[in-house]
Amino acid sequence: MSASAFPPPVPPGPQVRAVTDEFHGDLLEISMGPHHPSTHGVFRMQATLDGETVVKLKPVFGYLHRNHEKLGENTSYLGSMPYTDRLDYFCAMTNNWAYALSAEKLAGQAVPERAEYLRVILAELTRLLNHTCLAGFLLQDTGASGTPLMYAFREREKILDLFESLSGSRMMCNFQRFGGCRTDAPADWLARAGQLVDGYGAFLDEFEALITGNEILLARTQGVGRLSAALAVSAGVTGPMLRATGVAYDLRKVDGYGIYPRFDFRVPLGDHGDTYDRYMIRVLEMRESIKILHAALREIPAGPVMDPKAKLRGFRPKPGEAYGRIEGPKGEIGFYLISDGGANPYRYRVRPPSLVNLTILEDLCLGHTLADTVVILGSIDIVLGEVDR
Amino acid sequence: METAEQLRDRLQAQFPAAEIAVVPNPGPAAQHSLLLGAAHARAVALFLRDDPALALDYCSNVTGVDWLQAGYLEAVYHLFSMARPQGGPVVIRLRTGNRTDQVTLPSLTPVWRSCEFQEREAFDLFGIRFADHPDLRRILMWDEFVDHPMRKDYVEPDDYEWEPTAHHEVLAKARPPAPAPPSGPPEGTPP
Amino acid sequence: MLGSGLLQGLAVTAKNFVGSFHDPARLTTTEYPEVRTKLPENYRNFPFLVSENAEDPMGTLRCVACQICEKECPPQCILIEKSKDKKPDAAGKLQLYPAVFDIDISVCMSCQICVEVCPFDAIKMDQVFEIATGERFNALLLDRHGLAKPNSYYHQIHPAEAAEVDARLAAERQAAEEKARAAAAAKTAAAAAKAVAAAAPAAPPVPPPSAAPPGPPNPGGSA
Amino acid sequence: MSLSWAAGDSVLERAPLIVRDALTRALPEPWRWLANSLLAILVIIGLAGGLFAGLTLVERKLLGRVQNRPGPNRAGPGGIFQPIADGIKMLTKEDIVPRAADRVLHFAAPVVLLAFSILPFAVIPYGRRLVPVELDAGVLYFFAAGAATELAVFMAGWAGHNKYSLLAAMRSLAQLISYELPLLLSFVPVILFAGTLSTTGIVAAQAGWKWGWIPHWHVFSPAGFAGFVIFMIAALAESNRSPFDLPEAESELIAGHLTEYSGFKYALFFMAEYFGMIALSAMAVTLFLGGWQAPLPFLAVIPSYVWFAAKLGGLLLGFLWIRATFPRLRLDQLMRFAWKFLVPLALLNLGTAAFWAATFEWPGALQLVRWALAVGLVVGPFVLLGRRLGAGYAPRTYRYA
Repeated sequence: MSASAFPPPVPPGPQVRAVTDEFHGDLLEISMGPHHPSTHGVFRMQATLDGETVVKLKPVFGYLHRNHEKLGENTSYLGSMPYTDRLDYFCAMTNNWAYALSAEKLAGQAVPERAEYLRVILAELTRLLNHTCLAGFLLQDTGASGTPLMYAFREREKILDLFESLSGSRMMCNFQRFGGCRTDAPADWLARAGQLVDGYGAFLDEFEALITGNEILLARTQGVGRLSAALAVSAGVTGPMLRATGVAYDLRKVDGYGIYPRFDFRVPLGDHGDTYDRYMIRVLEMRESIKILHAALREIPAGPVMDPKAKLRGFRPKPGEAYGRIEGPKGEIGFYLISDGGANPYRYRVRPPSLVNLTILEDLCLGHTLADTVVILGSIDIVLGEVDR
Repeated sequence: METAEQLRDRLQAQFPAAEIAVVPNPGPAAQHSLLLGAAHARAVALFLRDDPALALDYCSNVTGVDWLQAGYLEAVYHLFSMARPQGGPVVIRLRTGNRTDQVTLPSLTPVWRSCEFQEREAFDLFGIRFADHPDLRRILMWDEFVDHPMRKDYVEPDDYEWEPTAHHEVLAKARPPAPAPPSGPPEGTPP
Repeated sequence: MLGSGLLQGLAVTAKNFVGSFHDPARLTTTEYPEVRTKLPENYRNFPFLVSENAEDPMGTLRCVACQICEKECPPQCILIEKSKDKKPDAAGKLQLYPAVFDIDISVCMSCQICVEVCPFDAIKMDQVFEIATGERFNALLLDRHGLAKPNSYYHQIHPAEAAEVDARLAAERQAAEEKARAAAAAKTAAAAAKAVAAAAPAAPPVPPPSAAPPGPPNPGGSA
Repeated sequence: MSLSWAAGDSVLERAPLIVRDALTRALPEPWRWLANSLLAILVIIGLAGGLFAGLTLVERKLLGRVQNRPGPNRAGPGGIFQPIADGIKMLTKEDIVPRAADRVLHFAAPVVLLAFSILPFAVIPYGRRLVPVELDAGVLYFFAAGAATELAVFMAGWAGHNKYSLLAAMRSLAQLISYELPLLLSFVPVILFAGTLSTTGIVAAQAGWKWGWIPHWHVFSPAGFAGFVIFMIAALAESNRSPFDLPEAESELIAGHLTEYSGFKYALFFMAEYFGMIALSAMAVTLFLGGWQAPLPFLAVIPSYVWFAAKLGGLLLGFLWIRATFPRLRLDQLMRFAWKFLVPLALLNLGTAAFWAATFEWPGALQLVRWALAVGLVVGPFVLLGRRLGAGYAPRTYRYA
């Protein structure tokens, strides 16, 4: 992308503020959450309504806060790995990878070829899983009586079964290690994964037939929660949300971490930055993920999955620091590690895409109705385990 | 992408009065960082964002670090460019005077909106005060909480379960040989 | 035309409704208590301690109370106290054993790190998941009696892995045995040479090597 | 119940009346009338209640099947006792009244709602001789009684003193009043064709078959078909069913006006919602689908009430099918849909109906012209208004970096 095509940075701050006057009567303050069916967890939005129009909305966090970073500093490098599963519990595999990548950067640890392929396969499966579920949740938020969500969960179940037979656990995979993966795939695992990937396109077709052309969905999502590219960049929004605004920034292309440069895939871009674009970008990304998965499953070489020099216990990187990041399904998931040469990291920081993407929640919701708030929040795709850490 | 030294020299030429130093990173990652003096940090940050060669329009990660031995807190910003997406992070660090009363740093939220919640988090967990932050409140801990739990010298409460609610009575009933409830609130919670 | 998307959606739901009567891919529920899916071999939930012999689980625990898992456990749910005395292990070597080995499975997060770091293959992941209990304080704190399960059980739930572990252990034991035998042989040879060289009749006899006779080789488990 | 049976009716056709007469024969004449009426009320409440119970089960089963799961199947064989289990659960639940609630309204709302939602059943002709109350303006009575439920929904929303409930109450008032209009306009063509407001008269007007196999149901005329579709859409909205379930939009307003209700009061709301849905479907059958008339002459041996039940069941399944598929509209879109689409269409449909009625006598080939014109009058506005309504909303194509 050329620099000239890029919008200039905008001053921060919500762009629209509805003004109310005496004529419109009292404003209604309403606390959506922490117990609310569609806040996707224990999240609270302190909203002020004029009729049903949102004039102010402050997100309130911390109901799920367990000081993940302090836990990380009080346990060994290896000991933090299972905790990363619990950040964004939909995307344990990518969280694992982001953490392993950062630690490998910190220690200068190499990763064998087969493990890189496995990581790509797992990350793309996670992307399928996350985006499928997100589509289901988003449609649930628009009021579809569970049907899209159940179809999404039907497919998610198949991916979770794969994860379970590989890592032993469906969601808390704890699979990546510094210098490779914990175990090699079981004998028929790659074939099963191939079967799943082969069938996924058909599922997406059916899912789209169910809902993508639905006039009610179009009316509910198009033009709702419009995000400008400039604001998205300034607010550090990443992932499908950013690309829905038309900014081509996909870490798989930009950083080319792992072995992503070997794969041929495209990055879909939206032009409107509204909820519909955010939904569609995810659907299109899934189709690209299927391409990557096909290639990766075809080309995966034999060999060890763990670097022989890697040590499981006693991982003590030399003093220094590293910031590693990957393109998680929700955006840039990064880990910032500072080592003082000890067995525990001196500083262990998670850069949570969900939290940073929420920065613009108020900007998106202002001027929209309460019903749209729910849909906009759904389209941001947050997991509170990661927001609150 | 310029090296940290080149960048330091260029910035120094642009802002002769500013204190800018390179903090080397001895580890294999070799992500060296720039230490900025608090006085000129906002101007330097604006320059970094708007300089066409750098175009660091994207502030990815903001966090605090507590250097207990050295006796100061640090705010670390990881900058990338979406307009010119290549190269690793440009890391800038701001240091407070000490860990007790001189903990104010300039907020970079006016430069990068993405700092809004992350600076709030650094304030909440490390106690770094960001001047000119639009909404500097606690974000993860509750408003009445008094300490900063990510500091290295933070003392954990001895009983996380203890809450001054009716829940406690239920808990006591559920456990027949109930241990005596704590006589006062644990450290860190308000009375 | 307005409504075509709606009709398309209705067609999809109708297809799924009809499909649920004849297509197993469209009726995916497994009705759990009656029907059980086969757990994948890698499935894990809580750890157990491997004992060589089902009749004497406490006497044949592989665990030597080295406390590595206790140190590495991220949520710190393991408590180990070393024994005061030693017992011979499967290879016949005298080892410590855990006098106390508690795992609080209400704290355990099933991460499997204890299994990975154990150098003795003494702790493995179980697959029993129906452990709900009405007593939340003590019933979830498992001691070594509750944790011990025989090697044959390990073979049952993780056949491939267990076979590999057994082969490795057997090889190690054999190597240790051979080494001990060689050492003993060398020692006796050296002693004999010494005795011959010194030819001193008053020299005390060399004590037998400390390695006890090898225990019953039982790599395949007790059952 | 109306009259006695005619001579031509089969025994099966007369069965309900025979049973009734057998039960009340012993009573003296003035009492017999009262007993007959009470019996009719009991039967209607029993049948409606049973249908409600069955419908909840069918709905859950159907939703389950659509969503690739078996649905409730634990209570009894295939889950058939699930409604009973639900009823017991609802009855044994604690009835919570919030401290800040208006206790009188909080109690009255479900009762009023249920009472008004039962009233419309009085004028539905369930079979050839089965009309509980023979009113000359039965249709007017039906909609007047049905409209009173709006009051109860607003009462429920207000009584809880809950912000979500209040929002839901405002939503439901706006929605119900807006959709009254297309609902009422949509069946005016039927009144025009039948020339009567009596429900039995309307059914009678749909008797007979053209060429021996096309029934004279109103839905088989262009204006009648348009009216039927508009009626069904408005009926969805009137009975708070998806995709118009805004008052209890669970993803936005928790449970809307039901947020502060629990236990049996909650169940009463549910019952009233289903009664409304059943009553509106029954009315749609009466107005557009020939009531209890058989679709083909030789099928008339099957008793009329069976045909009525079959048609009613079909429409109810349609309600469920729609619920299983569609997302929910937003309030402003709902309003726009009513006022800018349904109301103009319904008004234009009056013209089409007038044309259709006036040209009834056109001979032979002109009948084709009549059909073409009438269909054009229905489809043209639909396409044009639909285009305006959907302006700005379209599937998009995406570019790649």
